[in-house]
Amino acid sequence: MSDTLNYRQVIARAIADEMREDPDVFMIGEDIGAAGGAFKTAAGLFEEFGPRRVRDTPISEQAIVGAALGAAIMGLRPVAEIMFADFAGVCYDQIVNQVAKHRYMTGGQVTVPLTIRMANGAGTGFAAQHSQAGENWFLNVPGLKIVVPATVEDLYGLLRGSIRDNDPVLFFEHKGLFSVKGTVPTGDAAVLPLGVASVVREGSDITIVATQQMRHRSVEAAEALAAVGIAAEVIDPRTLIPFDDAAVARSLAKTSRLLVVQESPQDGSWGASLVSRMTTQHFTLLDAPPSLLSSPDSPVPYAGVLEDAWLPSVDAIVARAKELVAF
Amino acid sequence: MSDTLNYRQVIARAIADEMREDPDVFMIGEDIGAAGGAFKTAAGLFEEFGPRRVRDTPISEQAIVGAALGAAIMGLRPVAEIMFADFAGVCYDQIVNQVAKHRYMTGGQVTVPLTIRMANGAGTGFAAQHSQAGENWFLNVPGLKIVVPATVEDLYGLLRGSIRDNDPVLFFEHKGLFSVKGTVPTGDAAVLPLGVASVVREGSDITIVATQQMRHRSVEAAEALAAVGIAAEVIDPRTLIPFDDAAVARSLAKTSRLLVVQESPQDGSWGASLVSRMTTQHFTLLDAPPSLLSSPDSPVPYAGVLEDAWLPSVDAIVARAKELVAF
Amino acid sequence: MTYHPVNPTLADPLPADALELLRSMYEIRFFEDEIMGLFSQNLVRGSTHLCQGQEAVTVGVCSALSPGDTMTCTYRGHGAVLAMGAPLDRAFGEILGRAGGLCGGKGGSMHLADVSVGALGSNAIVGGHLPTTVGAALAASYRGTSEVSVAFFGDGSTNIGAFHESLNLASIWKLPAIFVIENNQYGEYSTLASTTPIERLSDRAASYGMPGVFVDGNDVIAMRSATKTAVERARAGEGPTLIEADTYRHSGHSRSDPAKYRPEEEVKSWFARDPIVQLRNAIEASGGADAAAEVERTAHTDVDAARDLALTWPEPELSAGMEHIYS
Amino acid sequence: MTYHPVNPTLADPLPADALELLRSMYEIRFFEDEIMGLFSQNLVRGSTHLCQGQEAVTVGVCSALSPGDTMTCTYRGHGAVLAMGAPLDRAFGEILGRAGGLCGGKGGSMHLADVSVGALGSNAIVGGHLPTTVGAALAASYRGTSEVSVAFFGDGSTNIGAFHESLNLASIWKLPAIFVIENNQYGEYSTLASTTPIERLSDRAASYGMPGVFVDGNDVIAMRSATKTAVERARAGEGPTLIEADTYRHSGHSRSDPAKYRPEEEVKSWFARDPIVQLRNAIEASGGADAAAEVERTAHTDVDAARDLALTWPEPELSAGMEHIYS
Ligand SMILES: Cc1ncc(C[n+]2csc(CCOP(=O)(O)OP(=O)(O)O)c2C)c(N)n1
Ligand SMILES: Cc1ncc(C[n+]2csc(CCOP(=O)(O)OP(=O)(O)O)c2C)c(N)n1
Ligand SMILES: [Mg+2]
Ligand SMILES: [Mg+2]
Repeated sequence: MSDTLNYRQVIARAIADEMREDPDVFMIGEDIGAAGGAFKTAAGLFEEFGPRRVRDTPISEQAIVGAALGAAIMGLRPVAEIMFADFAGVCYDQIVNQVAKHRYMTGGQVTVPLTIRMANGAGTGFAAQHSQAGENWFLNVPGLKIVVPATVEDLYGLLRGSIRDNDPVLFFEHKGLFSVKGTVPTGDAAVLPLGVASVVREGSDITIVATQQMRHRSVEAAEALAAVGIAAEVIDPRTLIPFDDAAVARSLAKTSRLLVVQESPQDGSWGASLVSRMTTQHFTLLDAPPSLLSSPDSPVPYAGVLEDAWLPSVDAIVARAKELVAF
Repeated sequence: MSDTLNYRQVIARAIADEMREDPDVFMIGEDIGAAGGAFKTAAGLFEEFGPRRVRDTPISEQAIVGAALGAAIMGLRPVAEIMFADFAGVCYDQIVNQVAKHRYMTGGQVTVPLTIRMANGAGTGFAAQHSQAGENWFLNVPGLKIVVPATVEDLYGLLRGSIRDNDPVLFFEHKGLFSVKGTVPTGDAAVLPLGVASVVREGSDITIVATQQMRHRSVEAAEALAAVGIAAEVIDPRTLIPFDDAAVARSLAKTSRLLVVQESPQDGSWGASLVSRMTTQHFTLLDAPPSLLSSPDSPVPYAGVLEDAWLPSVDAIVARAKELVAF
Repeated sequence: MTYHPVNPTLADPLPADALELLRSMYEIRFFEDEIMGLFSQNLVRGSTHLCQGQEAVTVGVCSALSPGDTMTCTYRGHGAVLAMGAPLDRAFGEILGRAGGLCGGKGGSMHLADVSVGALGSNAIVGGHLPTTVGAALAASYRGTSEVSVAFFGDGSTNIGAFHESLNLASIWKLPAIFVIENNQYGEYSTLASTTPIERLSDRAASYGMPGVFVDGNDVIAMRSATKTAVERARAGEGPTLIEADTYRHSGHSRSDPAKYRPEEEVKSWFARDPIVQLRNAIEASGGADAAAEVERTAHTDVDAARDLALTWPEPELSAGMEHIYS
Repeated sequence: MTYHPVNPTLADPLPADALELLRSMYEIRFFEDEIMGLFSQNLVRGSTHLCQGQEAVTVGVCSALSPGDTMTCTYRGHGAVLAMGAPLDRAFGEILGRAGGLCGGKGGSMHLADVSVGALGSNAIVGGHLPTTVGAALAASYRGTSEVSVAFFGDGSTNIGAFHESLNLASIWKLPAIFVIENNQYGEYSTLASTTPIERLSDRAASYGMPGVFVDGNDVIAMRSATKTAVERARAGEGPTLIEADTYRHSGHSRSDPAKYRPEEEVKSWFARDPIVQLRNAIEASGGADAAAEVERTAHTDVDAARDLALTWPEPELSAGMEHIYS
């Protein structure tokens, strides 16, 4: 049995399925109750589970994340919502200094089964403080897991997998993908483990690694490349920590060309980190320089022409891939 | 005329020299007044400049950084102190969403001549919440400059250069280097521009890039390597944003081997970013895989044996360099 | 501190510039009508947050300020920025993402700024700008000049950490800051009572040893009068004031919110107290009917003309995306 | 809310377990004497923050708790963790960085935790643990069980954002949390008056609609009594309480602070009110002189034995550094 839903809708579906199975799972966040969330990603949950399990908070992200941490330590499985990933800035200490380290600092006395969901990314005209690729703020902080689903199936399976995970998971839902549709199988089989990449499209000429919005653009680019005889393999890592390096290395063994596409500046990004890992650990697999197609080093601008230019386009991916294959 | 001072002492010297020259420069932070700062890095400033220009604050880093931002917009040149870099977590929003973006979001209506100083790094037994390499939290945020001095001369010159800079500068003072000594030339000639690497030691067999504590260990390693006939060039970029890529590329043209040494995990680090930039832009310069010698993916542990093992050692640098040269 | 009756009010003889206040409120009202229109034509990106119904707050407060005084506000900031004197056409231009916009199209609806009139920036992070206003006030205090700085923010924003830190710092340093709560009774969709365990937000002033004033926010004269008292106090070096303006937003939180969650009776009673209608009635009662009608008419014409002009402006050049990141 | 006299106090007949309280305070006092000794032998790393002089606060509060109740505290947390019942030897072991330490040597002095007795964690970020206590209280409320959670923190910590957010959230949800300010009159080196514009910190409770109680923090019976009232309230579902304990730290902020900034008279008067001496006097006055002397003696012996035992424990295996990051 399966349903067709969009990316936005499947969020509530995944949470509801976990909440039905496990009474320790609850939600905490701003306007997630009767309002169903700023993006309606919690629609229906309040009606089904009530105010005890779907908890509307004041505007106080430090308290939200920290309360979720305290509850997780005590054995519950909170699903906290930070409305936009950018707002992780106001609770950054709680995430990196408290949530990420509590287990370690106590020498393993506790586990922290906590999921923090955030709306991510650019492309929707929300400007510099509501459009960032939040995943890159947390890469250097051991203790966190980071999930970046691009499809309905992955979102469903990974969100359930994250809630079941006994470690803190930062779960990024891309605002630009809310209307992407997909088919949701019901049942536990759909639950996905963290740390397994998805080979979205096979190919032998070049390996393109991309997440979320850029994964979709990369698939489009791969189609265009196919038309000119270039077989691109598109890999979506789906989780950044842990990262399925082996999947990329396997692909490079075939293609020997690496193109990473991301919607953020280069420095401190997951893409740069991947390029670094692949070149330090799999240098001899590469027959051409690795390539990292990124956004320019600027905040996200508001105007449509500027924001469009800020995001790597399908054309830019195609062009970069051609260059690389021609190297 | 010059003085011998240590790294800890030269901080106050640099600030005092700027404060004497420019009445718009002032300090804001916790316990920096009569107490002279938690590390005594502000010793003497309160006595010379008084409470108007050396401003003790409540424990409220968001207000400290934000007030510095507001004052900078109004044309002053605040030098804010965040006691430990780790505490940047509690004011991360102010740094990344406000300070870094204010100029951009207003379309250039203001400049933000603001310096934020923080004590950085591991090795002194302060454990997980007081030992992080804070620079890696900010790499993905355009609008900030990042300075990581390793010596007395660099600290002096770059701190003055940062205060004079019209953009926001995050200035990291490494706790492990407080007792390092050096000679401070007085006068404007000592002021250093941001974005120029220092070639600490020349060599033709391998390029070692390292900052702060790891720069000193790398120099020690280079000496050991010299004894076995390996000529290592040691480069200290001194600023991470802007980064003097050209200096590294110049060196690679000689050595064709890159070893980056850093005291943090790999993902999201400046070292991984450098490896990525060098391999994507200067691939053909490399005759061996680039190498990134980092700390393991864990928080900083307290126990001495564990923290020592967490930090890349001189021996580890030597061993890695030998491997690389033998490739 | 509870209810502080503030005089004069609309019940008293009108001030000489009553028509100016009316004009300013009409401009904001019509400006936002047009923004809604442009939104539905897909000419505005992201989201937009109207302040219709709250015009008396910003117009009343800003009419008590002098040249050189500054102001920060939220994403719901069209009114505040216009009340400071930003030109209508460039405000339209910004929201339309045009090169001639206040911020060159890089800010958009949530980031209007016109530093030339003291509008230092609109912030999209709840509470994020309060520290900036503290800093602007600090600059005046530091220089010994007399400018005050006002921060506007919502009722929901009084629960976030930056509010607490900002008021505390401003008070301990007796800075010339004025904190104005636009209490429109709701956060995004949450009632005040559901997020805040006290009724009178101005009572929170007691925690910071500053006066807290509760004012009818739909009475422009009362708002101005309360602000004048706060301004005098600020300029006299006696420190900040917290003003709670009791008001209501006419529409939903943002363009995507039909605001169905509000009881019909409540909406009705607030619409009956429309701040513009109230001032206009008072003006008409004192014989100014014709003049008021003329003000309404010209405000309408001016807004339309400004909109039309802005619509002729080009989009930004692509190169603008990389300008104003650094100085 | 101002001074709330709390009964019974030391002036009244002593409770049956007075000797237990005395013993607990002596253990903390002697424990920290030993820590200082170990520090000067270079056996303790980083810094350490003694709570000597403040023992009545933690012992009084924790003696009012029941099994299952939880507690979070600061880097000045030796007393709180021991008062909850953590074993002396493993506390020594942790600060010595030994494998047998409470946290396996990974936490150190600033991060003592013994979750088995409800000591959820000591935090080195000012204010960082208040949200955790909110979460632990939330867990009880969620499950409908009766545990309360206490957070200890300093006077200076009442100015940071996390304090505000935590008290607000705990109050709006009527959570069984107790917030205990250990007002020892100073931040690091700053007096309360220099950072905080009000005199009675417990007055801040009014901002959150919760009771604020001001208690003689050197009177262990008064502390227990005030806590009992708060515990009853919490277990009855009536919500949190803010308790301000008036106390004094006998030494400087940390081992590097000789605390020269304190007026001699002030130090003298507080030492005259040493909480241990006061309780002992009361016990002696009621005929318990011998028993008290015996308690002192055995506390001393036990502390010494625990220290000696911990000193025999090995340092952690290097592999431990990579354990407990994830589950
Ligand atoms: C730190 C942060 N958290 C959450 C949001 C999302 N958000 C935007 S507006 C808003 C409600 C704000 O309510 P209030 O302060 O009353 O202002 P109003 O919108 O009513 O003017 C929220 C939660 C945000 N922008 N920033
Ligand atoms: C967010 C943050 N800012 C600053 C510090 C540095 N710091 C450690 S203790 C301290 C003073 C705290 O004073 P108080 O809250 O009164 O506690 P006390 O040390 O007196 O027990 C400061 C500023 C910190 N640890 N965390
Ligand atoms: Mg509101
Ligand atoms: Mg204190």
